[in-house]
Amino acid sequence: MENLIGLLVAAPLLGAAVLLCGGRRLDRSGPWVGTLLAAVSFALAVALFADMLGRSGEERTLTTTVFSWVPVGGFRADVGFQLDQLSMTFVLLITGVGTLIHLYSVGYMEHDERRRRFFGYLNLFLAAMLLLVVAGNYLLLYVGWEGVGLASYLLIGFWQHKPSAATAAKKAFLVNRVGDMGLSIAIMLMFTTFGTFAFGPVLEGAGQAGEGKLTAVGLMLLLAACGKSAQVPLQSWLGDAMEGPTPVSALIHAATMVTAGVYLITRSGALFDAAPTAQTAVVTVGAVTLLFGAIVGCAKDDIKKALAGSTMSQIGYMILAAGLGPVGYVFAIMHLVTHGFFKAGLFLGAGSVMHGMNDEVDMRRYGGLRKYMPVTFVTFGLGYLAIIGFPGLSGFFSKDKIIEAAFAKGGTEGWILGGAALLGAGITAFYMTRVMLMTFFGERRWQPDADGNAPHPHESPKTMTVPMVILAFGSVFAGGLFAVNDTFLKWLEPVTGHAHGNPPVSALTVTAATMVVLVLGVALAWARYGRKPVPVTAPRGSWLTRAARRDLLQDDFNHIVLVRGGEHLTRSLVYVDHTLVDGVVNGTAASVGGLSGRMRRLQNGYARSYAVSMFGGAAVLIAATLLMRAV
Amino acid sequence: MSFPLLTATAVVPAVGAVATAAVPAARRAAAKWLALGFSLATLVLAAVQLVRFDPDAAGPFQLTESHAWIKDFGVRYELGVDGIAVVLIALTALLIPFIVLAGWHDADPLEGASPNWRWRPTQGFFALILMVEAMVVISFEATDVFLFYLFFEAMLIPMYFLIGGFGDRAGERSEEETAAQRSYAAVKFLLYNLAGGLIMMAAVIGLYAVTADQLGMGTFSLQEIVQARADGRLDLAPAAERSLFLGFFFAFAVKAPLWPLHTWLPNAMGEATAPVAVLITAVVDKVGTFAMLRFCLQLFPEASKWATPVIVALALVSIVYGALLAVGQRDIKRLVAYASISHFGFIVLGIFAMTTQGQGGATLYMVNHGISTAALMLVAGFLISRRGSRLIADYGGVQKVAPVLAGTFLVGGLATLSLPGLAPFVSEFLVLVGTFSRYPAAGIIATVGIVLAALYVLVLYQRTMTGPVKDGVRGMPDLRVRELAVVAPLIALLLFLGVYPKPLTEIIDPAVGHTMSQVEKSDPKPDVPVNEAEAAK
Amino acid sequence: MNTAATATSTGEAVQFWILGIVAVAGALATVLMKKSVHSALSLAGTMIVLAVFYLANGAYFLGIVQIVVYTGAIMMLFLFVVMLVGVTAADSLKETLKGQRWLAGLCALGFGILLIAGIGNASLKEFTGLGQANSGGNVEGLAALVFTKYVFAFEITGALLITAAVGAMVLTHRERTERAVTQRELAERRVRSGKQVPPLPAPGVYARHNAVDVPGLLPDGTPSELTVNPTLRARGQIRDVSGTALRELAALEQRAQEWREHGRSEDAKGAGK
Amino acid sequence: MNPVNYLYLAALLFTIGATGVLLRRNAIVVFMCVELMLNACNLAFVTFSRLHGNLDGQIIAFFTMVVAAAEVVIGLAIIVTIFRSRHSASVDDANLLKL
Repeated sequence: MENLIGLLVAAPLLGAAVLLCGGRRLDRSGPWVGTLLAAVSFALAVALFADMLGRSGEERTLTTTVFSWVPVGGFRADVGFQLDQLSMTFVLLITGVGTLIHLYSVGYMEHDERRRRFFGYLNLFLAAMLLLVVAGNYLLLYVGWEGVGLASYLLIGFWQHKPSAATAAKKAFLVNRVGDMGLSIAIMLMFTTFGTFAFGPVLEGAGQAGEGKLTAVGLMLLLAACGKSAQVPLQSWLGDAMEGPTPVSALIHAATMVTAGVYLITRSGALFDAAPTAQTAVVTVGAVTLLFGAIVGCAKDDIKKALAGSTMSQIGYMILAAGLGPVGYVFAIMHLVTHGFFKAGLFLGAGSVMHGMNDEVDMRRYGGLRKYMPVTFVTFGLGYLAIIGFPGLSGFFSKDKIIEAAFAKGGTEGWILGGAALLGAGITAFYMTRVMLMTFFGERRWQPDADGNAPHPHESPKTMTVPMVILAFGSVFAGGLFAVNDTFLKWLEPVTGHAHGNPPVSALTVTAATMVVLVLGVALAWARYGRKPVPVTAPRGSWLTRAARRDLLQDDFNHIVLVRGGEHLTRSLVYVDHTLVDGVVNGTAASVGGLSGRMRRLQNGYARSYAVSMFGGAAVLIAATLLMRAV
Repeated sequence: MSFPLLTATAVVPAVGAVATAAVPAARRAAAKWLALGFSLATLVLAAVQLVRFDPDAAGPFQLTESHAWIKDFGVRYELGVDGIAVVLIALTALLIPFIVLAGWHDADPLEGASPNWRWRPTQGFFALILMVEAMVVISFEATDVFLFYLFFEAMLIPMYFLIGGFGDRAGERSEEETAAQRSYAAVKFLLYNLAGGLIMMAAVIGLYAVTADQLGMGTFSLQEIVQARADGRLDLAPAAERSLFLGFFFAFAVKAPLWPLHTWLPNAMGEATAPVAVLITAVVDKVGTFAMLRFCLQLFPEASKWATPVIVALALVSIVYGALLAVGQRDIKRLVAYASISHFGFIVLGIFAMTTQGQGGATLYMVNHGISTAALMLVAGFLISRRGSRLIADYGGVQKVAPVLAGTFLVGGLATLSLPGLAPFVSEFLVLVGTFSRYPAAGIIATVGIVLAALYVLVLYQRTMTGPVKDGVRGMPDLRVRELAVVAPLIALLLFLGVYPKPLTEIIDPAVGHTMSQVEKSDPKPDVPVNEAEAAK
Repeated sequence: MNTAATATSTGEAVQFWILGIVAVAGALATVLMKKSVHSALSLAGTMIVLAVFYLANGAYFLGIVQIVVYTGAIMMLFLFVVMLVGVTAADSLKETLKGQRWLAGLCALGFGILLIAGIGNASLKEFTGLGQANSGGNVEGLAALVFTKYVFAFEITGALLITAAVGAMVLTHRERTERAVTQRELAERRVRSGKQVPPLPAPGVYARHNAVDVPGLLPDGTPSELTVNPTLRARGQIRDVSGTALRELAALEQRAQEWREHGRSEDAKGAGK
Repeated sequence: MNPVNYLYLAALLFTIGATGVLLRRNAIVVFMCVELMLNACNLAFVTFSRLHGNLDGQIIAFFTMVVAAAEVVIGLAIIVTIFRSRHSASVDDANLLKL
């Protein structure tokens, strides 16, 4: 069974290799090859899952060492895998959703002549993401971590001829690099602390290490998570990442990659449990981000950007939960999975809408699309209900638990966090309803574009709708499935451990509060976008709206401080290098030249002056000999 | 006595150089094939070395050869390789064929140049490359300080002519201007390295004087001196040892190059043709860092430890400074040059971190940096040869017209920013870990270099390869077979060494251990030691 | 007789002091004289003095050779060349190189002082005369040495002399590459060139001044360059006559005037009687 | 009087000759000064041979004269040729060494 894990990663990797080096002859068959290999790894995942269910809770963890990777002195990095319930969950999510989205892309990208490469990149992403979750030590995890970064770079910038896309890709990679810096420092700290960075020893030895070091490790891991999962303050890349093709946004920037941060924190739970300070930092980041994302989501008119904001905020929930420690891990992952379903579904829906509206993204130019694309409408609607946490749908269960856990933190801290989570739920309801209304309800608002061809909305082909339907099912039932007699909790508990928090108020009260907030949010949205028609051109809006449209000015801050500052720094450095460092040398050279120029005057070409020097020389010689004799 | 393998490895390219130079002017192609043949022969010999080398052998050096040379000054013709040298020799022998192949047309008569600039001595170009190879190889092999110094310096002569004699097509600039720039770069290269070399010579003589004074008979033999120090027959006064150390280190720091002695590199790499630039940064400069490991640390361990803080600081400056300047460059080749300065900072940092990971990583870094820079620079060279301009601003949207070129360029770039899965990542991480475990602050500062690396690589890629297609780029041909034959193996190697560097680390490890024992340093112990069994899990 | 003496005869001393001064004077003159001819002559003088000193030192053969070869042959050769080369601007003693004079003076002073100091502290109190060496006659003694001990050097110097002779011939011999120009052609060239078609004007103004060094006067009384030999002009040996000639003319006329008036009064007297 | 005085005289003459070489521009005069120096040497040699009581010094002086003769012949020939080509006997005019 163990060697299947390797295959799990190898299959999509092979696909990537074949598709990227295959050359033009694969242009037609390429998409199907990619999809097939994704399906293969999904099949493998299922097989492993079945095998895992076969065994009892404790020995479900599979660890295997393929080969010794970098053995230098005391530094032993192996290519080894660890597959336990936690990673299994991810593997299933990744391969499952991944396969569906491959399928979807077959239809979505069929008119793009570079689609072979697109699928190559998708497979590359799958491989890297799988490596990330099945890695047996932090260094290998780091490999996957950067691998997904690369894949997302390639995919965001897939339409490279668009400068905006290229820039967005670069931005994403750079911001992620900052996070990766955190991860690598964390790994170094582990090495100096434990002499290794394999999961087993590190997590077991966590107790013995000094809290100071653990806090440092925790903060560094948090930094990494922030980068990958688009959490404040490293969230700025996610919005621009929407430049990529929609399937990419669905797979990478909604369902899987962005949740890697949650995985990292949950995986390193033992470290965080021993470092309360780090945990506080984590929950703070989570709470801030979930509000931040939600607020941004409310203001965006670009449907994908709105969804991106929502992604941010949902991941904020997960991080918050993960920061709560054993109380929250399970629910973090649970929300992650359900979110994987409905957010992927929502993005695919959005993609389908754009597909039908020839790539129009401005929701103010949609309206009343439910007539034109029923399937999309239904699936999108279900996803919508799921995300706002409509009772009975998956979002309801997972999110509700998180809010409870937040309250359960206890003390003012608990109240603040819980309040934030609750508020977040309300805002979620508001902006999702807004998206829903602006897109599918109201009267049609699109008109012919510059070169006069009006979009004529139509339903998308089967390859696109089928995955949407499947994902819709997931977003409806997954939550319930997990929730009934705590299946999911029992499944994960051996790995993450679990502690029942006792909220200051009863669970029912929390749920009720959530419902109230939810209704308020929906009602408010209806009042603003349902009752009266939506203006095609965005109104100026309040200062908050304007700020939110600009990602709460966070981008401007980056631009002014980092980009401008950096440019000035490099320019001045170039100048310094040229004038100062090089100038010193050239100055020396020049002075030597001048000196020799003067010396040259002695060679005036007059035999007589040469004779003088000879004569003087002779005199000196005599003097020398006399002195020699004298002494 | 057995077959003198080391001598052969150095002699073959030297003979090749002579033979190539002797080819009559009319038969240009013949000269090229001859050069390629000899470089491949050298590669075979280097491979034999790698096979015959036994990592677990007792002594520090293997395949040794030793003959009296200049008796009166105790100069011996002493060759020998340790794990570090043998790997670097392999790298050199591996890169030269690619350099020859990549420079196939770099010395042909210039089309479209005015008559007095058209002719270029093709035979000379390839002969010089082989000559450089021979000298580099022997300076990797020499265990006699004098012998090493001889070739360390002699290397400058062919390099000087390679830089000053052959450059890119003038492009927008006039031939006169290009020629002027070239000779400026060549002279700068020569002067910098000569200055370093002369100071080193003083130190070499000083070393001889000290040994002659204390051992009765002066010697240059590394092993002998190390041995004498070990059993206390030779003991240097701190002041003397430090000054000697500085003398050696200065020369190597110029060669490496370390901030602030770096400014010759961008000029040289900018003006020389891409293959020659690769020769400079991937092959010749390695001698400098290698010599730090072999001579500075082993001859003057105390002084090395004494100087470590300063050198680490300089290395950090190089890392960050080089990266920042790379970001600020407008010229592709100069950008790569500054990137190399940053990387050399990493290598020096690893060497002077005085940890197994640091030094092992540094050695591995030399190899990987050689390969990755070769990949990036050669592709850049192909790009430049197509457009006839080195300015980043002249390119754009290349990936649209030449996807393969763009792809290989990206891979080279990703290797330069040390993406996991490609070879440089392993070495860079080792260096970082090694540094961090001794100087955490330095480790963290160096990590900033990672981010900056991503910045300059991606900016370069974005500006040249993506976006709308520029006029000069339109209709640019994709990589030709010859060019692909150069790039593909390099990329394959990058991938392989990224996934499975064990073969190299196994050879390097014992040598590094030996060096560490010379310096009497051992790795810092972790706070919470976890037993190996668990670690292996 | 071979006893180490410490002093020479008083006669020789007197001779040394007198002739020594003459020699130094000659040497200085050689260096300082403006005209090379004078230098050559003063050098010859010095050499003769030296010859006398040779004789006084018992080098009879060399003394004679000195007079015959040096003063007789070499110096004459010098004079020949001086005549060949004639007078050039080089003869001026004005120094053209900056600081040359100071440096030369300084070096010379230092050199001389050091040399003399050197000789001074060499212990040469007494000397063995040449009595014994010259016992068989000076020339025979030299001959014995030249043909035995120094025979090789002798042969080689012979070769040297021959080489020198040949060399001199080679150097000074000028191959006539083009045919000699005939009188006719010269005349034609002169006419074609157009300036100074008639022969150059003769020197001299009046019958009383027709020496070669007296330039002819132009109508306005200024001397004409053409009428005197360029060499004389270069040497500055031209007698400037323009002024005197005019003055003499004026004087003559005045005298003539006086004579006329005087003569007239005489007549008047005579008529008065 | 001690014959050493001859040596002093020789030194004096030699110095004067050297100074002449340095000061005069006319090649012929320069040459004469060289001759003067040679003669000074000869005087020294002759004096030495007297001091030591053997004839070797005189032999050397003799050879010096021979060589001097040869040298003069060639030297003057050169001067004449130079004068022919450049119409000047000034050593400063033969300054092609000058950059």
